[in-house]
Amino acid sequence: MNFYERLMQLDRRWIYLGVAIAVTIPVLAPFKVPVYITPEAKAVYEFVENTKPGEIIFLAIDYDPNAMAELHPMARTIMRQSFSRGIRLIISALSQNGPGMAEQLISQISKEYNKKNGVDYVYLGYKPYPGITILAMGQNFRIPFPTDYYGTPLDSLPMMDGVRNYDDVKGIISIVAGNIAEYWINYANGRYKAKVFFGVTGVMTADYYPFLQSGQLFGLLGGLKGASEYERLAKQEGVATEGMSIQTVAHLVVIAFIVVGNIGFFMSKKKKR
Amino acid sequence: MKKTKAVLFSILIILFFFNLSFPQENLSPPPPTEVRASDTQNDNGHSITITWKLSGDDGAGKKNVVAYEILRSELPTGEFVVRGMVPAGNNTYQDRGAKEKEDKNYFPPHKDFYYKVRAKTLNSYSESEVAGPAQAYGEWFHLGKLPVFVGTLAFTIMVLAFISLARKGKEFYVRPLAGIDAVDDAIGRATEMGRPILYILGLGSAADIATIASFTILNRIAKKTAEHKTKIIVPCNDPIVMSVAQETVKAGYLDAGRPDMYKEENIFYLTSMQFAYVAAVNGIMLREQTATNFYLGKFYAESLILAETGSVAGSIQISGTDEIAQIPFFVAATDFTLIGEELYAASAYLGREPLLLGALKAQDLAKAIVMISLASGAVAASFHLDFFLRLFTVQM
Amino acid sequence: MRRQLPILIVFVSGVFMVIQYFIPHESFEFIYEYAMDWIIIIGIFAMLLGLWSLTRASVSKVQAKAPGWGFSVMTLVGLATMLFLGFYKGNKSIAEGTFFMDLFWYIYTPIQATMFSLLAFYIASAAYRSFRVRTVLATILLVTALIIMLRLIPLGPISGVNQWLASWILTVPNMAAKRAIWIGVGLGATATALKIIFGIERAYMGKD
Amino acid sequence: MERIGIWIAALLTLGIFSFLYKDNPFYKFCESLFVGISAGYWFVTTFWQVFMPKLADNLVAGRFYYMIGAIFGVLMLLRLFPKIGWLSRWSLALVVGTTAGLYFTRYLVSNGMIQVQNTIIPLYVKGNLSQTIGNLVIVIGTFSGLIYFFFSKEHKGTFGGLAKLGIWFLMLSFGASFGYTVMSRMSLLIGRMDYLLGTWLGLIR
Repeated sequence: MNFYERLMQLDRRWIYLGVAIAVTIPVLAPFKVPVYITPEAKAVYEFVENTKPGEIIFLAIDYDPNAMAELHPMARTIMRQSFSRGIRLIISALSQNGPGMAEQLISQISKEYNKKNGVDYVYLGYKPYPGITILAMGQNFRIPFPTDYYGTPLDSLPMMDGVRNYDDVKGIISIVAGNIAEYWINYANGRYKAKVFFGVTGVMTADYYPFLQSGQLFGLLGGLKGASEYERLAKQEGVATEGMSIQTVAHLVVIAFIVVGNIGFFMSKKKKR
Repeated sequence: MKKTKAVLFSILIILFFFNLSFPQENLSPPPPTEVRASDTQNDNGHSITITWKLSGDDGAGKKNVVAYEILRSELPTGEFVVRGMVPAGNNTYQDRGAKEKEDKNYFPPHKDFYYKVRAKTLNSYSESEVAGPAQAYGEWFHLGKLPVFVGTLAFTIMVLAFISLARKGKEFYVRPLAGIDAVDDAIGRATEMGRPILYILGLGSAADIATIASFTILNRIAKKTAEHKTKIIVPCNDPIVMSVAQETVKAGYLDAGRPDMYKEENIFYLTSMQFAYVAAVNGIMLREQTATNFYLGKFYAESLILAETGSVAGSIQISGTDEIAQIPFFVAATDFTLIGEELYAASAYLGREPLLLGALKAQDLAKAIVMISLASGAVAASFHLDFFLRLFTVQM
Repeated sequence: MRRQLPILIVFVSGVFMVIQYFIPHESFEFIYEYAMDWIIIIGIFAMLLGLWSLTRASVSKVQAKAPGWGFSVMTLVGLATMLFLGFYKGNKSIAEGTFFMDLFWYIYTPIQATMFSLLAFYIASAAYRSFRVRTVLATILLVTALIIMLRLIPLGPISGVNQWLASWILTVPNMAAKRAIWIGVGLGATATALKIIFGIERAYMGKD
Repeated sequence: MERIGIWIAALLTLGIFSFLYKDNPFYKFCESLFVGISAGYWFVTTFWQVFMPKLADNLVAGRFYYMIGAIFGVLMLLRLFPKIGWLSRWSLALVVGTTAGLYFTRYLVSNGMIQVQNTIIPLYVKGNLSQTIGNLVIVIGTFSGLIYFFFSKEHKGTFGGLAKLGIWFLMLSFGASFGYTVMSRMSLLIGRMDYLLGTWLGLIR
């Protein structure tokens, strides 16, 4: 095997090592890169910014610890922005392994802003079959969630007085990983005409662009980049902004491996001729 | 603009309380006229729609009307209760309620209601004549969904027509699909190597259409493995899927005339949690040294973990999913991929059953209709004719 | 009885669900809501089948002293521990701060997140392995992937152009292709649903 | 407790990563523990969060319609007894039939009609060249992509040419999605590295 053929058939463990180094070094020695802000991220920010104090936004935390790295910064920034502006939140967690994680986040941030459960926010928790749950909430939140996450009947929470379904909230922001997103579009927007915004994982972003254009979706945060854009907009630079600089290095490494593979491929083909 | 709205809203709230102490002033605006109350169309029967003609001072005249309040009573002369409020400029309101009798906001159907609309300015208001009686009732057909209804009927008829043609013995041509042609080779390879075949149905439930399509493929593949006396392993991530997979594989062995070779313990449940399932399947691939891996059904992020581990193990891999986000990874990391609709077509291809091929033909016809509509619709839209667009517009 | 009745149930429930889509009346809405709940309930009962299968497979491996049977013991221990901790204090067993949740946070969550993060390595190795200028199709795949990845990298003067190109690819040709797949999947899935409802596709029912 | 927990979590994390080098007992240990714990977690949480409120509470409240669901659920369990196992097909039939009906209209509307509706766009937008080109590309791409999915006609001649164009569009889209996903996958790994280097070893902050 000559040098170029070897370039073509690197043991994949070298690639793994390259990736590991690429994400470790910048973690230990952080630096910052500029962020370009997209209009669809701005749409989410402005929706929250234009919601008046006292009004309600439905925040769906539809991901589990798997997607925490990308989506937690979004949920955190949006919650902080909402609470600091006096906006009230109804929060659900429709991903099976998400409710515990969502609960931690809620209790942490509500403490920061001294917000009360049942008055400033309501945490509904989890129900299986997200599609059906989302459909049912369009009728009445009380159908899938007779009680909140902590077992208190919704009717005895002051904030839920007169709040029945999507008609009674300004809009829905779903921070979502996986196919639950489809249900929000098909059911909450499709069947009940609710205004839906998404924060999605990077992998999903491209899939949801069409919905922006078709008017089924009103704003979109895509992956860590979307989260870092949002942190910039809300002036809460944090984890996501830092993460973006590591991304740059990691992308360079992946590109480098692709280039190496192709040089090997190209040169060994040339030699054979 | 948005600031003005905010100011108006706060004014409305103040006004609401203010009114209690100063109910009337002589500067009241002209009242809304032509108030009509009628059942809301296309609903479940717990809502009445009220429409009116704007007050003369709304957008015209003194331009001081800020909102309309909608009031309801059970008697024309009875006590009217405020049901809702809309900002000036609006001339309709849907008075909606819950369908459960226990609910506080229950809206009884088939009961007479009377409505008034109140035009409000900053410090006065005027009321319309009483409209009604109106009753709420549920409709038995949703007119806005008529295009879907037509589509449903047309598509059903097409599918049934082609199936009955197929039943009468008409044969349909289908073009070759690389992924399908590879199936036989892949099974043959496993047989030669004396190693098992791994079949993954994905993370879908037994109710997902992609999973059901995969069951049919599993059935055909199980038949072939039975003929070749090759072991097939089917780890499942949903108990119902596992039960169905057992039945399906058993049926395949029965079709091949080898029911004795069927081993239920090879079709088993692991866990319903995505990554725990993947961790275990990874282990199976490397430890059982599977020669051929099939990934057909609903797949999420795990697609690439499975495909890369399979490639480390040196297995031939055939994949297929209708989950658009995962197709790129299968395309990059497996040997053959059934893209989207091809997964649904695969069962017909593998079985060569005339009935299923007939349905495939119906799909193609529907596709042709869609394409013609697309092309002519786009041309029509270029000339600002929205006729085609309306054909496909569904009101929910 | 064994074959016909299930096919009839499929037909009736399938046709009902299609019809109810067009009927807003509440009497249909009620049945629809009940049907949805029944399906959830069936799913809950079926969980026992899953646990049974997992337990039986692990126990028989241990009994047979099959290779790696010790690992099956670990599975059983993990399962039994969670079941015990999840029930012994009634519905308070799974509140935050219980040992049950500790196991979730310190065992389940880290393994889960790590399994998921393996994708970072795999996406790099898959890209290295398959993105070669071998054929026209592979080249298209490679070039678009590169353009999209480069959007995160400061490229100086061409950064703006690349950013624009990346978002054009994502919103225009990418969308066109996805629509084609969506429509195809739509037709394939509806046709399959019809075949299920009419009992033409019934491999999932098994045979006697 | 927390310190011990973090140590366990970190060791398990390393155990899973060790699989990248090769399959080994450490990974096998993590894997088998993970399967057991996750199956137990799933059963327990579904029991408390779904079974109790959905079935038990409703039955206690006298809503006996829920009994029908329970009966079908019990039928499902009869699979465990080979002689009467066929009864479980009734439950299966209910699940499959109901969702097939539900998905039928869902796919028809969301994947069919709405996508078609969105693709009926003017091919010529006056005074807006970029939108004109964009719309043209979308219509052509969708059209040729659909041609690729034709099963009952051979890909030959003009038809074959269009099908080829269609598969080019598909590949372009796959490449784009792949490239776009790299970032989210890297951030998952960054999250784990943060845990190992930060939470566990305390090397950062």
